Amino acid sequence: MTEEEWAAVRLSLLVATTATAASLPLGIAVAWLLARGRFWGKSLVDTLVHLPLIMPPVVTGYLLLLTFGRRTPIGAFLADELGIVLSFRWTGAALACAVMGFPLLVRAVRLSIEAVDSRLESAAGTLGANPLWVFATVTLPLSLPGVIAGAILCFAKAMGEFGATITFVSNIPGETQTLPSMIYTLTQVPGGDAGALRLTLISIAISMLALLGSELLARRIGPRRVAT
Amino acid sequence: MTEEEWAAVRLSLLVATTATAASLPLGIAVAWLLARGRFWGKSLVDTLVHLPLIMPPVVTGYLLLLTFGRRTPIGAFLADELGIVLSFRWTGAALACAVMGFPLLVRAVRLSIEAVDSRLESAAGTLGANPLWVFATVTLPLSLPGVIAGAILCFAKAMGEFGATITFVSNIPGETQTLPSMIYTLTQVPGGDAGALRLTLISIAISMLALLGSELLARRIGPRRVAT
Amino acid sequence: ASLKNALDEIATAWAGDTGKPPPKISYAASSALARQIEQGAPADIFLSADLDWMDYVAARNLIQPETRVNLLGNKIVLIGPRDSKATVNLKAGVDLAKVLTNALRGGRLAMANVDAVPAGKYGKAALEKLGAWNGVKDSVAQAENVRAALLLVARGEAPLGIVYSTDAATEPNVRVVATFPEDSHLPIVYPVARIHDSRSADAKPFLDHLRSAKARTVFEKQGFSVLLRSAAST
Amino acid sequence: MSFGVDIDHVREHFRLTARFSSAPGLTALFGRSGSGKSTLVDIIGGLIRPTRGRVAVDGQVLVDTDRGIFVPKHRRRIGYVFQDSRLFPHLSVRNNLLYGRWFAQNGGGASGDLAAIVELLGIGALLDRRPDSLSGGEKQRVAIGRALLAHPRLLLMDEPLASLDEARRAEILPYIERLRDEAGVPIVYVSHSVAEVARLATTVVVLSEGKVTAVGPVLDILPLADATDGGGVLDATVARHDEPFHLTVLASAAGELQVPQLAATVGTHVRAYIRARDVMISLRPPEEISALNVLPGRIVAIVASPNGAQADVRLDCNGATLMARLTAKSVQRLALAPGRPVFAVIKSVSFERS
Amino acid sequence: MSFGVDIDHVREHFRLTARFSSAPGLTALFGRSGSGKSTLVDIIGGLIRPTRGRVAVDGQVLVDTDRGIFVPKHRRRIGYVFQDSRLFPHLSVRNNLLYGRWFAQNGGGASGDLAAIVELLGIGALLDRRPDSLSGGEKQRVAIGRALLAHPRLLLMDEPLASLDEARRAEILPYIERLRDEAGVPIVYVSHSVAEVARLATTVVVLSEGKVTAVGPVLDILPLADATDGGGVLDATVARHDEPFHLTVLASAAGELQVPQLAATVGTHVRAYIRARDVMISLRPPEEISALNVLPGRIVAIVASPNGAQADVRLDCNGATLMARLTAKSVQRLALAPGRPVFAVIKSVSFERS
Ligand SMILES: Nc1ncnc2c1ncn2[C@@H]1O[C@H](COP(=O)(O)OP(=O)(O)OP(=O)(O)O)[C@@H](O)[C@H]1O
Ligand SMILES: Nc1ncnc2c1ncn2[C@@H]1O[C@H](COP(=O)(O)OP(=O)(O)OP(=O)(O)O)[C@@H](O)[C@H]1O
Ligand SMILES: [Mg+2]
Ligand SMILES: [Mg+2]
Repeated sequence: MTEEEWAAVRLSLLVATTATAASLPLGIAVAWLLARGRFWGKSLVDTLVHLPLIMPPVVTGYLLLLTFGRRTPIGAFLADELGIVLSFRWTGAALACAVMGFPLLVRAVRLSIEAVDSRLESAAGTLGANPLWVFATVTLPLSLPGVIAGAILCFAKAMGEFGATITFVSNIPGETQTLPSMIYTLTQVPGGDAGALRLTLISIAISMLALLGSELLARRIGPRRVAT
Repeated sequence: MTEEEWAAVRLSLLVATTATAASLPLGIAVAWLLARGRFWGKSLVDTLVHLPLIMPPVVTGYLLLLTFGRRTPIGAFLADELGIVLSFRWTGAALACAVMGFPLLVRAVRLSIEAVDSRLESAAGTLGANPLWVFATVTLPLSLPGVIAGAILCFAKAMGEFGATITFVSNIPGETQTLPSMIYTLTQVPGGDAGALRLTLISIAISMLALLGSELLARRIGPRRVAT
Repeated sequence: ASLKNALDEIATAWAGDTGKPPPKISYAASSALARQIEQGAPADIFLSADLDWMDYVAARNLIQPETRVNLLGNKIVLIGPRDSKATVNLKAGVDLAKVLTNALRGGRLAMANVDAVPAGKYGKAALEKLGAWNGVKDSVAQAENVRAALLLVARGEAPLGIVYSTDAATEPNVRVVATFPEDSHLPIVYPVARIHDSRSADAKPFLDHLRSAKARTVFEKQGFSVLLRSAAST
Repeated sequence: MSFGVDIDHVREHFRLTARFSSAPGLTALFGRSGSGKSTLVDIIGGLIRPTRGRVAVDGQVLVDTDRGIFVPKHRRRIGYVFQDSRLFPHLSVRNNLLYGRWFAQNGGGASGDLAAIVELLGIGALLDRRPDSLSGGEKQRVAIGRALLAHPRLLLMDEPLASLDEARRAEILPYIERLRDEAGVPIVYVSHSVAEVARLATTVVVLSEGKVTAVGPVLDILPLADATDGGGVLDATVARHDEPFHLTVLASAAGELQVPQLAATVGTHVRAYIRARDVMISLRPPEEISALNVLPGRIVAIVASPNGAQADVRLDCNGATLMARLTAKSVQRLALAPGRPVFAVIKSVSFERS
Repeated sequence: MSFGVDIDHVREHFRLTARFSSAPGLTALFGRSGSGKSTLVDIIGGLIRPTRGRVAVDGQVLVDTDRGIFVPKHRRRIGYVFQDSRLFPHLSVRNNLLYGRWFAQNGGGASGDLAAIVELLGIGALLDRRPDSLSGGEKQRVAIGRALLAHPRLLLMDEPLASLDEARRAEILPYIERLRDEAGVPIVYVSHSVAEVARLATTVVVLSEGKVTAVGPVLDILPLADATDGGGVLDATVARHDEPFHLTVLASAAGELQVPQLAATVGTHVRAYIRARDVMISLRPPEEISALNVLPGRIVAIVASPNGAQADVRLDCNGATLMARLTAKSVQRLALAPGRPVFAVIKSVSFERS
């Protein structure tokens, strides 16, 4: 591998991991809201979450650019007040991947939360746990299969995402050129196919490792889930 | 809306519905295999299923072309023996969307199948149902939330997919120009933003309707799932 | 992105010669790049694959107009799969639409997107000029980009396609059936300009270097023609 | 420690109307399957919000729909043994047992500590196991332990001993008695076993199709509670122990009773449940018979069973009520009639406290 | 209809070794919580594949690890009432009940049809409901119905009546007896209730910590099965009915017994379970006492309880064995000793068949 390819691999790993880790808490919270909440506008939230799936990635990337670009109020606020610069940084790539993976994450977690036996939650309540504790000690642990599935989907998506990323933060080697951007670029270049293939295989290998890890994890916690 | 836009909307609906409907049976079968099967090479199947997520869509489209193109053995067989022509047809677009949505479908269904209480399955067995019947009368109905979630994810993905589609079957108005292809094209043209936005909103509206429908469906079957 | 091979080589050589860090080159669709520049991308130089998106940024005062030049030129060609027997004479006068339709034998004419992608736009203009567009437009399969169109022909999906000669030259599975006359479409040019907010001191030297003889050899090796003549904005 | 319920709860197929108050101690809910016992317990526990009404325990209002009061379940400090055990499948038995402890305000409390409860329930070997690998009775015992270890101020037990063997029940029952008497924890107890209810209950509430059909002290209610096995309850105190024979002599209004030895010290107040079917009636004191207890009394009433095959004879033994279930043939043969003086003959071993 | 089990099953924390054969009829599994009853039933039902061994029912080999035979559960034609009810949550009660029918080869069979079962179990009002809206006992009844309606050739019942009230049990028990006797369905029955086992069982298998500690006909085993309530079982035939008093007179080896009226016709073979604690011993026939049954016999053995408080007196009443549980005091007072002729006094109402 060339130095540039290595950089892309490292960057993709960083971006995918960050995107997955960063979207997990919010994803779990939103999944819980959608699974258990009864509030006005729930369908709207639901649609909003699914948007990145429904819209062509380019549109998502474009909207991200319009929302978080450094000239926008939000982008300026993040940059000036919190020191978080997103545009044309790997952080922006992570944001794009997180957004693209979000619907997958939320759906998986939500599905698992909905499958949790609410009788166990009330049992925890009778033992003195307030709703937050019930969530942390019963609902969430019992939804772990969904959290794992959601995380792996999000990670895989982040490993393959480029449409929104390239539109939002461009394709700058070492900074925002992730594996898929690089693969895409190579497919656009005469004679780039071999390189694209090699990088695709690398990307698949990484994701396969992540998948294997998640399967092992799921197997370890698996049999504990049936309510008794 | 122009006639061309209408055509794209109709086509997208057709493609997304076909893709979802066609991939459901296989998706459920694969999900069941992954959830309950113990066989050599399971991780491989798992990775294979996730591939369309991991690879940039262009690569997926490229591979589809290499596999189902009319000069390939499979493509020739499908065309000559079964009369199914994929290249430059909406059927090819549906195939591309189905492939792209497949990992999402499988994960959701698998998650739900894994959550089914196996004690109920053995109870069905004692009552005389063979494994296939157990699956059809107990496992599958109890996994319906996952099937619904998977179908809606697949549908939403199909409504937004264009990378693999355009690579595989190009962008022929009335035949393979789906909404996202059209939106994408508009974003590539200076001044096309307004049109892109309008079409995006239409696409979102359609998906929102589908989402609402799925939520209603899920609510109807929802409370029946807890094992007692 | 069709410029990647050439630009990478030039950049590396330039960095080697000058001892400066190699410039970071972001390859993406001209449309995406233009929008990113609009949103304050920290770029110094914009090399566009067509005039429209360069005009787009120029109209928004995002470039330094005096630095804009049409750097490169290219040609579009009609191609077929390697084993194609098609012969087409691209000349005005003959009923080109009929010739093409015959050559397609019910297949598709692969082109890059005719509204958005430069190669597609040039191809469409050329076919219009040659009086064939209306006859063949229903047979056109518009690919996302010129590489995808090339792929469709290379895989035998489409019996004919229109791509850049630079692309056709590198794909062994296609054969150039005919080259479009230069006057059948607007000149195919790749304009380059320095971004208005550019800060890097290296931008100017690199921009100059792109126009050097050394760079010229590299571009020409990849099949581009180099248009040294600097042009004012159209 | 008293207990007041006045609620209405309407469900699609079922309506529960319950209004009663009960004395400190253990309130037993008694009734056939589907009569609304679990629903009532769920309302007291805060798992169900009643359509209308008021629940107060120990002076504290838990629910009052009129005043908009609803104390959420996690603030009620209850320990609930569910009819289905509801163990947390992702936690080990030990962590299931300790779950309530995280939230209990006082570290050590009324219900003793882990070791004692584990010992009582015989679940020491299970501590590191997962609930899904337990047998039915083992799950039940862990569920009991979990509720007890939450140091509840109110204990709700819905058929807690249903799937346990006799020997295990005999070990757990005294513990529940101690909770009731020594720790003074109010307990709501659902059971289909008359013996259990008679032994434990202070107040009995009889439910039938969602309505309270009888409520009151166990001594008054129990003969009514279950037509298939009426009985009487005698309040008594421990008079002395007959060590050589492992007997305890109880003094009651009806006279002295010899029962299998009790652990209680002399003077302790105890309660003897005497099932109607265990009581024989003799016209004169029997001789040379193994039964040790012969109580003189007078017939108050004779209630024939619906088909006339049997009769429940209500005796007044010096103010205490005893029930004897006889065949109609015996009633006729002995010419029993209200007012007639007779002797109740009861075997010592037939006392539930064996 | 006979039944042979010879298996070893090893689990992480538990090892089950069972080897027994049982007569046609109902085989009761008896043992404390965690002793392996459900595990054994699961093995017979094909839910667990034993580590080693052989199970044969009615001549058909269901499992034989040596010969590699394992009939899958759906081919065993069983009806299994699980300890947890395991109703299908997505199906209505009706469809739960009918589930097994889809697969039963014969449309109408041994277990009668839906209407009769629904009537028996009192679940008519529940047919269109979902299982999750049923009470504990209602679920249990539906689970029983589902198993019966599968027209099983082998019925497995794991504590089927545990959460039912006495009245409901009294309705269901005769039905199980009919299945056993008339339809000849072999039944494996787990219960903690001695009374149920005594009434139903042909063969009793006592399990303790994964081992079979006793096995044999109910008449031999039951006094051993549960130390807290031994008893005897008398085989008898219906001699005549005493219609006016709603009594039935049974003829047994031990003599005539008057019991509450039975539905059985004269000549029918029945079984009377007499709990040790319900038997009094008298040195001469008592007079003017309500108890109707006085059986002469001879003391065979007197077994003191471990602490010496009580004694189980084994009587030979003309070949039949009766047990009487007395206090040590009574034994001494009456100077009871093996060989001594005595009279067993038993109330008619104490018979379980009431
Ligand atoms: N799935 C399992 N995995 C591991 N051990 C188990 C499993 N199920 C039961 N056991 C253990 O096997 C032993 C026997 O369990 P089993 O369920 O057969 O008991 P049981 O006699 O039915 O008891 P109960 O009367 O409490 O239902 C118990 O010690 C139990 O802990
Ligand atoms: N979740 C529910 N939704 C609707 N109806 C219910 C629900 N739970 C119970 N019921 C109905 O309410 C009535 C009372 O149920 P409940 O569980 O209180 O009975 P129970 O007295 O506890 O009976 P059991 O002794 O069988 O447990 C029953 O008719 C039952 O069918
Ligand atoms: Mg209940
Ligand atoms: Mg069991």
